[in-house]
Amino acid sequence: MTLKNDISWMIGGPQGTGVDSSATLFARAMSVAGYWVYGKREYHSNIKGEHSYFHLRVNTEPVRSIIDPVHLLATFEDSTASIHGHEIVADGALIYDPKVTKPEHLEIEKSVKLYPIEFDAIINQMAEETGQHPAKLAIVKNTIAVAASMALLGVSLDAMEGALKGLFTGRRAKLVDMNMSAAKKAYAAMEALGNLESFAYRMAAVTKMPEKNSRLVMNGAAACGLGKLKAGCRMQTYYSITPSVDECIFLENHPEFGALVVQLEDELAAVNMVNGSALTGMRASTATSGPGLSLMSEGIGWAGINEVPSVVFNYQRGGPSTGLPTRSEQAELLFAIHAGHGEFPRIVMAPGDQHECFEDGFYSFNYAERYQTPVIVLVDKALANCTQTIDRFDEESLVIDRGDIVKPDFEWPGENATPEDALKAIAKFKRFAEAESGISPRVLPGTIGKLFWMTGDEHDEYGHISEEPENRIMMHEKRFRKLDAALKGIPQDHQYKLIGPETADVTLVAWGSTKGAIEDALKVLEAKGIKANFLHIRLMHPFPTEAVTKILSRAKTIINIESNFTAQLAQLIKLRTGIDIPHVVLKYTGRPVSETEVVDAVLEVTQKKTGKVVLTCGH
Amino acid sequence: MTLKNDISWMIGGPQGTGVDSSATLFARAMSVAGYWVYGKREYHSNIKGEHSYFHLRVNTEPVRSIIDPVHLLATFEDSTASIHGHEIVADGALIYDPKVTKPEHLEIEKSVKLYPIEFDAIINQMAEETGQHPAKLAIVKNTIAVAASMALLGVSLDAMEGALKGLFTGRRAKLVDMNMSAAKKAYAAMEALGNLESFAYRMAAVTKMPEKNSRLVMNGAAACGLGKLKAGCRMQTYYSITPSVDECIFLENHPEFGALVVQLEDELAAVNMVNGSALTGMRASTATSGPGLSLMSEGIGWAGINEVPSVVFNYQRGGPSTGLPTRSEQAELLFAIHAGHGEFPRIVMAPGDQHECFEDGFYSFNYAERYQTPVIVLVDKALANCTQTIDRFDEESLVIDRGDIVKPDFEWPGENATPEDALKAIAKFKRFAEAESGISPRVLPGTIGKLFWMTGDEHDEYGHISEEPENRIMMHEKRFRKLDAALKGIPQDHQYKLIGPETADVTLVAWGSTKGAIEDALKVLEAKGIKANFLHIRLMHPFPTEAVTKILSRAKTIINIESNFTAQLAQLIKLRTGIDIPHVVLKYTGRPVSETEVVDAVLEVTQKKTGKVVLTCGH
Amino acid sequence: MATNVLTEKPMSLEEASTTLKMAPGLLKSSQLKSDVHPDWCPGCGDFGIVNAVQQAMAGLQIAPWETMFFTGVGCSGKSSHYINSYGCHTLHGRVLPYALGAKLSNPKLTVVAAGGDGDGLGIGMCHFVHAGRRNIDITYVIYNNEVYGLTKGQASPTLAFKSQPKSLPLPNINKPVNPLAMAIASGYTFVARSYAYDAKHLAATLQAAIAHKGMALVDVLQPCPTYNDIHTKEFYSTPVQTSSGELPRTYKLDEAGYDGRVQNPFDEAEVESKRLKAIERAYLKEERVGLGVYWQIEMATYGDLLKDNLPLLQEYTPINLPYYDPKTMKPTTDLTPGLEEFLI
Amino acid sequence: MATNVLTEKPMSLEEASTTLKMAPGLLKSSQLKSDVHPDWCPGCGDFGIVNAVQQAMAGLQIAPWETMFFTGVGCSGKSSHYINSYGCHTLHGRVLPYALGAKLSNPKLTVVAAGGDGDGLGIGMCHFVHAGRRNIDITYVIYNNEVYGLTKGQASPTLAFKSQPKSLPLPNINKPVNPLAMAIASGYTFVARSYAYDAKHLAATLQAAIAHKGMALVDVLQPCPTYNDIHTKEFYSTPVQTSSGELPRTYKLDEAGYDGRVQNPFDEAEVESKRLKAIERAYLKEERVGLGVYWQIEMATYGDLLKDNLPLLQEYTPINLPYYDPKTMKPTTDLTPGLEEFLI
Ligand SMILES: Cc1ncc(C[n+]2csc(CCOP(=O)(O)OP(=O)(O)O)c2C)c(N)n1
Ligand SMILES: Cc1ncc(C[n+]2csc(CCOP(=O)(O)OP(=O)(O)O)c2C)c(N)n1
Ligand code: SF4
Ligand code: SF4
Ligand SMILES: [Mg+2]
Ligand SMILES: [Mg+2]
Repeated sequence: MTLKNDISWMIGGPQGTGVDSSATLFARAMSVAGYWVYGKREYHSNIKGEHSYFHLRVNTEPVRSIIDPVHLLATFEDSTASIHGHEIVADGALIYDPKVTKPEHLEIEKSVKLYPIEFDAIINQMAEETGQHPAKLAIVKNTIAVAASMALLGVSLDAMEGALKGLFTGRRAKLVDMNMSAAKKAYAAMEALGNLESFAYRMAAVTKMPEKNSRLVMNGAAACGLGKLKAGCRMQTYYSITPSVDECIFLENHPEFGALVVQLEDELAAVNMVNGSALTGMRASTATSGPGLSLMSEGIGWAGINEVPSVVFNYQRGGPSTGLPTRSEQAELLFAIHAGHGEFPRIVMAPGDQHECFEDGFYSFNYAERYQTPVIVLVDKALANCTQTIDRFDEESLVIDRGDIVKPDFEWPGENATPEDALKAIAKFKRFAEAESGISPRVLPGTIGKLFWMTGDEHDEYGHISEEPENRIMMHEKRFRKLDAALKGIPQDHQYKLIGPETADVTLVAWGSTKGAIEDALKVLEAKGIKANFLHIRLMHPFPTEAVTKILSRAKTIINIESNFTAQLAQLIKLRTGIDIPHVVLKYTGRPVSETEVVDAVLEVTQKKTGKVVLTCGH
Repeated sequence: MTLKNDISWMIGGPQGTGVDSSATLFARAMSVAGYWVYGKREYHSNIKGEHSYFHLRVNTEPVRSIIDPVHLLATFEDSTASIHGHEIVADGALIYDPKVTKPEHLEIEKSVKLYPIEFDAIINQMAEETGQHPAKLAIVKNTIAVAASMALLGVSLDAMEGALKGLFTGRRAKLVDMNMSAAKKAYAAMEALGNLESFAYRMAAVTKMPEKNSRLVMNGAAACGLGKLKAGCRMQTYYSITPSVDECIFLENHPEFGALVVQLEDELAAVNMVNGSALTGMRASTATSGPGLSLMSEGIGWAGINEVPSVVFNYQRGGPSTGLPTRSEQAELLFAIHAGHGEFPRIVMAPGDQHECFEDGFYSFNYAERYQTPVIVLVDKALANCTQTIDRFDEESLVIDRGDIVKPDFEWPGENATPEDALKAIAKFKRFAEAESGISPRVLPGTIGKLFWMTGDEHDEYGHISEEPENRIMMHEKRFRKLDAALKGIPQDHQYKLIGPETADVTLVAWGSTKGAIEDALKVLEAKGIKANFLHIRLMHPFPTEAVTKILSRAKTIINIESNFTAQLAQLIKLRTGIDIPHVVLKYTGRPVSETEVVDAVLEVTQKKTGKVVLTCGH
Repeated sequence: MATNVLTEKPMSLEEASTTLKMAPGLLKSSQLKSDVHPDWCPGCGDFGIVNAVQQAMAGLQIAPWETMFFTGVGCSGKSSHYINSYGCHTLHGRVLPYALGAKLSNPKLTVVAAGGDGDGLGIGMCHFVHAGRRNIDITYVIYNNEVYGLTKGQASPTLAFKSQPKSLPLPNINKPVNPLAMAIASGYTFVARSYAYDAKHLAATLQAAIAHKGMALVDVLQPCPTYNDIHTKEFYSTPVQTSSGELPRTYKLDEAGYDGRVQNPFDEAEVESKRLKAIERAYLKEERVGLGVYWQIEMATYGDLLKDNLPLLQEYTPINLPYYDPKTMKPTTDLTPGLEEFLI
Repeated sequence: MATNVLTEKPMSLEEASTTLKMAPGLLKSSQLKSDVHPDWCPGCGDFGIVNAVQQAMAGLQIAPWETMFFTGVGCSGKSSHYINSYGCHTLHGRVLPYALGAKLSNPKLTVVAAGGDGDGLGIGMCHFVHAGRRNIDITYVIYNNEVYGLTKGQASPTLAFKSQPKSLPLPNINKPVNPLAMAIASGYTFVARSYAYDAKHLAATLQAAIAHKGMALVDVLQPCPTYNDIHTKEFYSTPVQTSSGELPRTYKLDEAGYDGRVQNPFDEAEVESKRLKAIERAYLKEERVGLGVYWQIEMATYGDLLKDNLPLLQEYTPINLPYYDPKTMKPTTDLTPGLEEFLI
């Protein structure tokens, strides 16, 4: 059998039985072995009991998405094989516990190889060796399934040890040995089954072993959180909601940065406290998901009219309403652009992968402060909860931009202060002064001699309420000019990226988390003789209309791909550029788009000129 | 002097001094005299003291908007003449109190006629006659200003008496005499000034006196309220906010209909209580304005996924945030269409005048129940607070449509019920059954033998939570099909109207309350040799794409007119039809668009091909 | 005489306002289980609560098709799907506006609202307090587990100061709210506490709450074995050492001689002293946990009061107010009183 | 040693946490009036309140440029524009999240929040209660006029049951909330009541509230001559017939022998009995109106507690936490502790 560079692995089980940890262990172990991993996590809105699974892909080169077929399904209980068995490809494999799973009852391909592992036997043996009660050892089932998988894939257990050492530190370091013992037994049990070499999906070794500590096995939520920390965000408010809460939990787990992570009574408090914090000069943000964004609409508008640099991360999940709370969707693009009554400028960004999560975590604050306007960053569950091996973040090139902040002109003289000093100290300042760029110099409360006011009402240059028509026109226009400034000032690669050749037969267009699947699909398409390139848009508002128009005008067949029902990006493109994209590929099951689906959809469109392809893969 | 068919009258004064009542009296008196009136009200976000004014137009034929020039400015205190004096046209007139206003200090046209009225003298005389204290009589100043105006316009005081009798009924009937006494003295005082006939803007009599009680002097808020009452809306929740609160106050003032008008703790309670009420089968609605709509986004989405016929009236005011709370704007079109996270069907309607307010008040419930989906009706402050003489509403043609409601199959047998009956009585029902039209038969809780469930989560046909991809696809598509059904089922004249000739040189496009000014302007433009027609769009979502495309495709010069900054209707048209309207006329001072402005803007566009005209008239 | 909107038959105001009571024994509590399998964690107190709700419904023999169970969002929020009555799983924090809107509209429905402590006392606190100001005849059940279960165990508003259950990375630095004191201060007319695993007491308490005419709160102590390792089932079943020896953790207020029921609601002195006693009891710092009725008073409901302001309601319930002719579908509302002020 | 973010000079934690006190007499209260003309109705109690705020500020001689006055939306909401300090007119019902966010971020600011009874106790009730759970060092002033002034006189949550001021078409059928009892129950550490036209008492009360370290509530009875014709200035100045003869409507709690201040916050018995007394006093049904401090207790503030959870705050205030080099603008945060778990 030739060794493979790319395999697809899945593990599943009831929520709360360690599916997650198994996947993390597998991902880290394979990464330690030098591979690159991408994994997606699927779970119900439930704490314990409902079926959940992790679908991972391992490659000798970087990968960013899953493929639908499963080469190796690892199970440690009965439900997963019956739910996912049919997804195993011909010549694929199933690892299972013969005590609970009867392959003859499963709906699987004939050619699938069966690897029974006596989980209980291994655990009992460990119990005997250690004197521990077998029930206490049940948690190593995950490790057994992972180790057995590694044996079958032909990857040495050394990598497992490295991974375990990374996972279990401090008080938990003693778990390394216990798990290694289980892993070794599982590995041996697999080898005892014999003929593993005949398995069709054994992994080739990586050609170049990456340097130690040069990479991360990372999820999107933590990548956003790290970007925020690097940016100096030290005030994160939240009201817990899936999946945004993962970012907050990550931040709460790191009190050493001194960041206040304040759990509040609701999302109204969360967004308005961010406004109250950001107006003092703190870099402040909140993270929420759909329902929370709805509740935050009003507060975001206040930041807009008061030119306060509040940052809101919205992790999209399946909607509408409570919807599919633990599934993914990209259905809040048009809402984010229009959220809040009345009209005000805002910046809407959407990272497409974990590096962009980190960057947007960082740059959202620069842009918020530079343009003195709220920034909404649209992440989604797929990106937040995926696991990926990536290169370390580039921290060197980062520069903080606090925008135009006015320093005090003088200091309080202290005890010798005269009444004149006092008067000077309470002089007022035109915080909202007319400005060609739309950006008025900003004063932070606490500054001597520059008093100003804020109000959600239309206001004059000092911030006092004004209903005068002339002032209204001036202020409204001034604020909106900031969008022009932003479009000029935000670097091109933060606005969009054209991936692949300059000219192509097919141009794929997308935003946010579908980036990975499409990027991966480009290579497959190329191999299939389709010359495609990919426009990934990242700055959703203000919209890079000119650039997008230019790129799409010269495109031949344009295909828009996104995870929603109403093709929101296609709508936005039509609205901004007038270009009516003739082919849309949509998915609204709450499950992320795979490389396989992108390839198939592009083939369908190019062959049949289909106007709308609806994707349905994934349980 | 030739008599005029159309004059423009203004009265002003500090908030709380009776400007409103003066204007109502004048409007009613002129209407009693057979004229047609349109008036707009301007006031600050303030209870007492800030300047407010009412600008009215009187015509021998129906009018729907104001013109900017003022022919007659009536004042009873000092501020109004100095603020508005310059708006009086050449040969216009100023009525004033010489004790407080010195015309020589005013910035007015030389040719303006000055009519000093000794308000105090009249009041003192009344005090003598009645023995009342002059301070108690100060309130008749309004009546004096109105009566003096009528004298100058050449309209008999009989109309005033009729108007007063309409205004003061019951306990307050005795006020009629007091006010008539003041009116007569004012009328006499004006006549004593002599030569009133020489005034350039005396009114011609109406040619055909309309039948008594055939017309209404009405505002938009009450028109909406009356429509709701006729529809059977008996549950109106609210959290008070300008200007929507006027509708609620109107309803509260009419307990005789039995409608529950429930003032709640916030807009979250308001919208969700409407959902809770509407799901039982009540016709329930709420009224709010901008900030309230932001807070209601989440609740509207719940109604969307649960197919509950909740009706939300949103009275737009100047935004963003608290904005210009007592001024008008049309800046929540795109927000209303996209409000709420995730995707769900909704109907968005926008009445253009008071008849349409009444109709939408009525039909919004029919559409909500027929399509089982939330309906948002976008009114605005201009429409809510304008005063207009209109024909009585057509109540005869109205028919209630409750949609597809399932009746119980059997009755509870009472005392003889068996356990089998009990089981039948708790049988469950597929409330959300798959349906080609998207509309599943609806059960009202309380129905025997048809239990179902509701949830904001994606759900199965019984309403139980389901995260299954196939079910999701079915439900999401089913719900969205209702939009197609609505577009087919809502009659054309509730979708849009093409006013004026089928073909024209200029096609004006607008939505909502600018309708009146544009309709009025058509005639003026015609007189100026410009053949224009007017597409007024009323169903904003789902959008009548086909019809609009057809009309606009054959249009020559298209001009889009609206009261906002970002040309939201033009955006929507581009998004839906691909047509990029080359000329936009925008106003964002919070003051409504006048006939004069429309005429001038159209002239400017036709002459100079201006891409964007920004309107600024009105204090 | 109102007309039943569904059957179009005439019905008295009494009929239109009261849920049908079935003959005793016609429905067993087991039949009030829906066919949806609860997906709570093993050992979750929520099982006990839903069981008790079903028992209370069966005990009262209220018609399930005239009963509507509303829930907020959280683990607790799923309860409505497990009960065989009309069920409505609303939005996080908004269960009360839904429940109150339904009850006001159709008083014939027996309305029970339920939800988590985060749902009701966190994000829902504004409605919690204001619901007390309107004595609408519903029952509100709070699943008090001191955590946000469904979002993985963050502190709920009832979690004690400085407490750190296993799901928290750092100790809680917020002071807890006291749901009983809050409810009494807000005007609830029935305020009780029970415990998820005291099946008998809980069912009886719920039955009393549903039977009570007015806004009733039942605060149910609910172990969450997954995230709250402090107030576990074991905690509640561990006896307490007291001066009078070892006693069970929970005790019944009435057995302890406490009676929170106002005898004469028109006796202001009694009302005020009982209210204060109830608040004192709610704040009582003791190792044992008192279950039972902390406060109850009979007062006019919001529905009663509405009749003074809206005379038509003396004849019809809101949902039965006639507004169209079911034969012709023509609206029947005569707008004259509303048009008068505008007519010319 | 923190650095002043504005001047980039080093400052101690003490300096970074306390508003500068100026030399006595440097600023007169008249200089704390901004040049915006208040547009309240003649005779509105709001004039008195803003005056008293200015007097309290002058009395304390806190630096106006280190003071921020936050308001909600309503007639009362305009107050921030009339005061010469940093001013922030927030959203209806949301003044507390703003004020708390600012104070948590920059403890050097003296933060006062103010707003209407509708703003704070209606739409803002959720924040009102939860603010009590975190003892953050700000002062919250409620303008209690029993109506929604700016939207034309609808009932506010403090309007009495069955009351019908001239602005209401029908009597109020909601029971009122008691702001004092609510605040005490929610955990506020200073709870007082004053009256808009008792300039001296109000200024002194505000001064005490601002000086108090922790979450302070001042409920100010505020006549609204335009809409509330029941509790007018005349009402408050009309003497009351009592058994001890004719007495002024308002009286001072301390003169009546009531002391709501907890002497020893660690004495649980004292705390509980004082708390109960305070609630009792808050509910007291009497014709006279008691002004003064109902309840006060000194406790660790949220800021203090945060230091246990976030050790860096023992050295820096949040806004002074260093995260970049002002010369190069390079971020200085070392992400290592956050990256560790992901490194391969
Ligand atoms: C507006 C909104 N914010 C946040 C959430 C996320 N959310 C779901 S359940 C929950 C809390 C659950 O806690 P609790 O109400 O105590 O119920 P429990 O799960 O403990 O029964 C939250 C915050 C949501 N669904 N909606
Ligand atoms: C979200 C929202 N809802 C409603 C309003 C309208 N509104 C403005 S002021 C006000 C109430 C004012 O009453 P109160 O808070 O008591 O202040 P007062 O005017 O009496 O000082 C309301 C409801 C608003 N601005 N925002
Ligand atoms: S997390 Fe807690 S509350 Fe939720 S189901 Fe599990 S045990 Fe019950
Ligand atoms: S309405 Fe009342 S509260 Fe508002 S300014 Fe006038 S008197 Fe004051
Ligand atoms: Mg809970
Ligand atoms: Mg008020």
